[in-house]
Amino acid sequence: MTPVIDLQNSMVLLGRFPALTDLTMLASKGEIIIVKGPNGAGKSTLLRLCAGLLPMKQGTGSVLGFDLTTERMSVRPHVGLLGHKTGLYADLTVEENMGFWAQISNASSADKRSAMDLLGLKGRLESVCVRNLSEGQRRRVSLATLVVQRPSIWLLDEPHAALDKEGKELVDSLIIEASKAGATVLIASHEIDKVGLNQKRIIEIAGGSVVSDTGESHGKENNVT
Amino acid sequence: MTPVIDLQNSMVLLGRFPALTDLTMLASKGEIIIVKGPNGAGKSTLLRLCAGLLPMKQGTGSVLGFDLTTERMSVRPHVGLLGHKTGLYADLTVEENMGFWAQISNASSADKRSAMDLLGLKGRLESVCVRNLSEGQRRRVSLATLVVQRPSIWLLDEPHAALDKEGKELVDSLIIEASKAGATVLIASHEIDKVGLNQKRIIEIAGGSVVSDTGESHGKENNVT
Amino acid sequence: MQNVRNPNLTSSKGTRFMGFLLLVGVPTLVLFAFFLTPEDDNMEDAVRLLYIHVPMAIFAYVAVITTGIGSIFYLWKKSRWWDTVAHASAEIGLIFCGLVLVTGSIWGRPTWNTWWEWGDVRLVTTLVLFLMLLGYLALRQVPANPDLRAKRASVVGIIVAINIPIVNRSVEWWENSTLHQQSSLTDGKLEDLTLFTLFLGLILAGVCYLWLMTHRFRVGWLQTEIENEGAIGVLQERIAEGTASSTETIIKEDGEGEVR
Amino acid sequence: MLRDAWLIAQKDLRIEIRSRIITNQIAPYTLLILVLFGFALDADIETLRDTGPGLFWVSILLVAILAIQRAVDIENSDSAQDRLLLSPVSSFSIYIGKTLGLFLQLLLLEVLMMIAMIALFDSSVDDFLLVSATGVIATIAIASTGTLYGVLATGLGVRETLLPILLLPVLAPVVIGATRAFGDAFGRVNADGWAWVGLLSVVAVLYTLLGMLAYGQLLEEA
Amino acid sequence: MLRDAWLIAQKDLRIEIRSRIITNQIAPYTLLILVLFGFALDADIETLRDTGPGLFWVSILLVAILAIQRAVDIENSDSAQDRLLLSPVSSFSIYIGKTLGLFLQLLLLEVLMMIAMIALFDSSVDDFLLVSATGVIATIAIASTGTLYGVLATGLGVRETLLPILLLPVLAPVVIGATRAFGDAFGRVNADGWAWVGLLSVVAVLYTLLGMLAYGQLLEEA
Ligand code: HEM
Ligand SMILES: Nc1ncnc2c1ncn2[C@@H]1O[C@H](COP(=O)(O)OP(=O)(O)OP(=O)(O)O)[C@@H](O)[C@H]1O
Ligand SMILES: Nc1ncnc2c1ncn2[C@@H]1O[C@H](COP(=O)(O)OP(=O)(O)OP(=O)(O)O)[C@@H](O)[C@H]1O
Ligand SMILES: [Mg+2]
Ligand SMILES: [Mg+2]
Repeated sequence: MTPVIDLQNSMVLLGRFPALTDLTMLASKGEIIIVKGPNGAGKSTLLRLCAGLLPMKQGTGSVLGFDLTTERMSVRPHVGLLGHKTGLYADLTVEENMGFWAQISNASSADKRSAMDLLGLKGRLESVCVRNLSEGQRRRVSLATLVVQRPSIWLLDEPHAALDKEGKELVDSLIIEASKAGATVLIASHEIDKVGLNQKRIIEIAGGSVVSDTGESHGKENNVT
Repeated sequence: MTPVIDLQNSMVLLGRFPALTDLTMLASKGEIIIVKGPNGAGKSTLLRLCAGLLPMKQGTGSVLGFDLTTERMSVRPHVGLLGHKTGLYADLTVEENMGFWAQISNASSADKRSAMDLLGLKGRLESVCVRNLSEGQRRRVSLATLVVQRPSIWLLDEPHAALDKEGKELVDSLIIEASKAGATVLIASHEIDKVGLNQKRIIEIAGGSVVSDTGESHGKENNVT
Repeated sequence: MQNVRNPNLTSSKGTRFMGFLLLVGVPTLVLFAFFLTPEDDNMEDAVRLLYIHVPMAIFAYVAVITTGIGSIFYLWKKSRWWDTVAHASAEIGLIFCGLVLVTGSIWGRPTWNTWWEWGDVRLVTTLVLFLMLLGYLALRQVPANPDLRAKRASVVGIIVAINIPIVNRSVEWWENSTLHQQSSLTDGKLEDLTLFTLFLGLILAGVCYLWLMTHRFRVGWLQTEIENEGAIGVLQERIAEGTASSTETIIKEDGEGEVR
Repeated sequence: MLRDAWLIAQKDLRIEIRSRIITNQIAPYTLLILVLFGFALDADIETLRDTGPGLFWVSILLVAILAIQRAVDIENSDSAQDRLLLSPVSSFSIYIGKTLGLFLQLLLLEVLMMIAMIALFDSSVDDFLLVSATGVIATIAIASTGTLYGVLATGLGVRETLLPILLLPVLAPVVIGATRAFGDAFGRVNADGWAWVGLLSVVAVLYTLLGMLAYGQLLEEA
Repeated sequence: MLRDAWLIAQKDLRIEIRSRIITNQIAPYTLLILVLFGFALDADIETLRDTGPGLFWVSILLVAILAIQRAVDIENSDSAQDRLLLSPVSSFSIYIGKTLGLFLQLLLLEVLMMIAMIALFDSSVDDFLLVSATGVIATIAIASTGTLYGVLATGLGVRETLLPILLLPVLAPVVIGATRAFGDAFGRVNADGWAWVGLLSVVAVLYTLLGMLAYGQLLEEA
């Protein structure tokens, strides 16, 4: 089986700055990988690279079998990215945002309902404009749109940020479920110890390349959960 | 001694929504208070109220002896607020942002330097536009402008968010130092267990009012650290 | 053009030769234009502007078309060479186009009794071209990611180049809304000497274009080169950031590197 | 594909309606521009009627720039655009959707402005069909180019000023053509309005095609 | 106090210079607006010269709206404004600083636009002092009102469109006055330019005072 994410000596420039210098990593189907590292190490950049949102300057890479240098566009529909920003329309209500993203992702309205219920977006919150939500509530809506999308690769940039305790646990269970369903999950986080996952692989990056990886061999053997 | 923050049955409306319903709390000089609660409980609203940025609809309150209904403007110069947003100028470099806020707060350029060093903003980062920083780096700059300001009340809205491990520890030590110097610190956070402070008071709010307070009596007796 | 041997200079044998040609050619042109050619029956001395106006116009076209071609090739091949060509050519195009406007206006004063005529299609389309070039160069000046900027500039560059046939054909398409000359070169109405001088002007404008182009290209190329050199330093610094963060793990990392 | 485009257009329109921008703000703005010109030109009614078509289209263009900026802002203020790129929607659909949303807004505005102009300047329409055709076709050209240039000028931190300087020269021919056609339709100029409409159609088709081709390229980068 | 104001103005100007907005974008934009009017009005040079002053001020007003939006954006895009409110700087200094920054930008623009107008429309200035006085005083009025209305229209999510509709009617008298004064200075109109300058001064002083008083109130709310 080919790995789901396969980066070889990737270099990515943001402006003129080499945010990733020489990064090599493999990820297989169903794997849960936590990416840690100091501020500015390149975690967010790595996730955006895997999403096909950034061009690779040097090196080779493929995601889901699509070449990152030539078929970047084809990767995109298969990944779900939760970034530092929420990607919601501030002037639309929670209900309307969810409706839009569900329709765009061809999800049924029952799926939409269940995602909203799961993330505690019911009752009065449905008709509040996203602009007026609290930080944590906004993150919840953002997560709900991701759940509706059912991507094959989940790229989560600090998914626990701004969430309350119950919310953080919810995210953990979401991740495990997604992985069980065969999705690969990449999590950039500073709260690794909080991520209550039993079986997890931790990649540490610094200065734009990998400095340690607890599951390197694991990844190579393509063990599938 | 009068309490630094004294809110009695405060009610705050955001739009038409009562974000704080009936909140009563006291805080004395040098105290460190952690405000926790579920998403949307009203933590950020409480901090903004204490900063004099929101009008109080009902109840009475005073901060540093200034009445919140009549002298809201006078409170403002004495508080430092780290919100969900960074309050920086995206088109200016780190150096320029720091320079501006230092001059505005009448801080010396040595103070500025030491704040920047403290938060790891040296070398190449100095001349990078804030727009291009990573999330954690931006938070660091925002914190540095706060350190330079030396307010008497620190209002920190999830100060640990987006920071790496070393950064989180740094924030804790900053808080302790500020408290030792006589400042009152209010921290809204979901990571209470991570806040490595020995002596801390935890106020839990939900639905816009206090549901529990470990230091209620403590606060009333006006113990000063 | 890619190999610039001495990075301190943007000149070479070729450019010095072109410079020499211009040094000799321009006085010759002045001699012919002002003294040897006759004045026009109804345009009098002003006709002498023909010898700059027309060559400038033609090579403004050439410059903008080069920008268009460079842009297309950049989008296709993603090569910095084409991007630099497109940029350099647009700058020269702007200068030439500006000169067309200026000489045209000066010429218009005695012949049409006005500096500018808003209803004239050729004048207006030329001005639009000038403004589009300004916009293109404004985009190129914006501080941003060079690749991103190059791509966007290319899209604009192509749209600017589409304008050329419109400027050129405008006099025929809207015959009755122009004061401006239709093509007179091809009708053979010009006297021999006038024609010769005009061709001399054309050749000189061509040399001038190539000359400026070579220099501007090399400057542009060196600029990116310098930036890239800076980038290598930044890269090393960045890699060091990683190695400094934890010395133990590096050893592990190196070990794994061999396995790969 | 067209369903996706319609979803996007619908969402944009809903946001605009939500903030009541068009009825409460853009419409008065267009009116204001007309009034302002009335003051500034200090002209008699005949001159105003003569210059009416020109003022109409210049004002529409200036308002269009505002509308384009808002359309881009909607996607960018919280990087919803990235989200869209990661959805199964094709860049073609995004382009059509954004253009459609803009087109409908501008068309509504034009109708309002036309009513205002007829009322204020006391103009009369000779050829109603010509006015409608010109309006629709010129608006297609403006909306399609606007959407393309909207993304082009975005993400550089200087959109507010870069957008107009890139866009206005490209749309100048459209303004000229539409002005002449309106001049004919209002019976103020002796021009062949339909010939100008023909020209406008060519431009509209050309710009729309170009937009479709280039939009994907630009989004790829983003 | 004035030091703080200058700090703020300096910061705004630095941001504008950083993005090379004025030289590379706003300046071409002013040129463009003039050209666009040239196209649209399709007028002979005499008419253009007559309407020149009016076009000048209408264009400046339109450009000013862009500049005001940017000035507000600078403070609001990452809620730097809250930060400013929590600093020891008085709202008075903030007001003066923002106004000063805007004033200097607009003044530069006017100079550029004046040059363009003289070149394009072939106008000639009879009374240079009158032109300068009118320019400076009208710009003070525009900048002071603009800064005030900038915050007024902010935080409602609809600034782009709300700002112009609030601002234009208030500045209409300024436009009229400045147009008449310019008309005199260019020798196109038989008006007493200096009387208009007097009127403009009254308006400028009034607006600035009002701004100083109201700005603090508005920020308090914010
Ligand atoms: C600002 C005013 C003017 C502008 C912008 C302008 C622009 C141009 C342009 C773009 C061309 C190149 C046309 C082509 O070959 O496709 C051209 C050619 C020419 N212009 Fe002008 N022009 C202006 C004024 C004048 C005046 C006042 C005259 C003389 C009465 C004049 C005479 C000519 C002639 C004779 C040619 C050569 C035409 C040919 O053989 O194709 N121009 N001008
Ligand atoms: N245009 C630029 N110029 C200079 N440096 C840049 C530029 N753009 C990005 N960078 C740098 O690239 C790095 C981006 O890192 P990235 O956002 O991936 O970090 P991260 O690991 O996600 O950090 P965080 O934990 O803070 O979110 C940062 O160090 C940033 O300073
Ligand atoms: N205009 C409005 N209409 C309705 N509800 C509103 C409005 N403005 C704010 N709210 C609600 O007020 C509350 C604001 O809470 P606040 O931002 O203080 O929460 P918080 O405790 O900081 O939450 P978090 O942990 O998510 O940051 C939220 O529940 C939000 O939905
Ligand atoms: Mg990050
Ligand atoms: Mg909050």
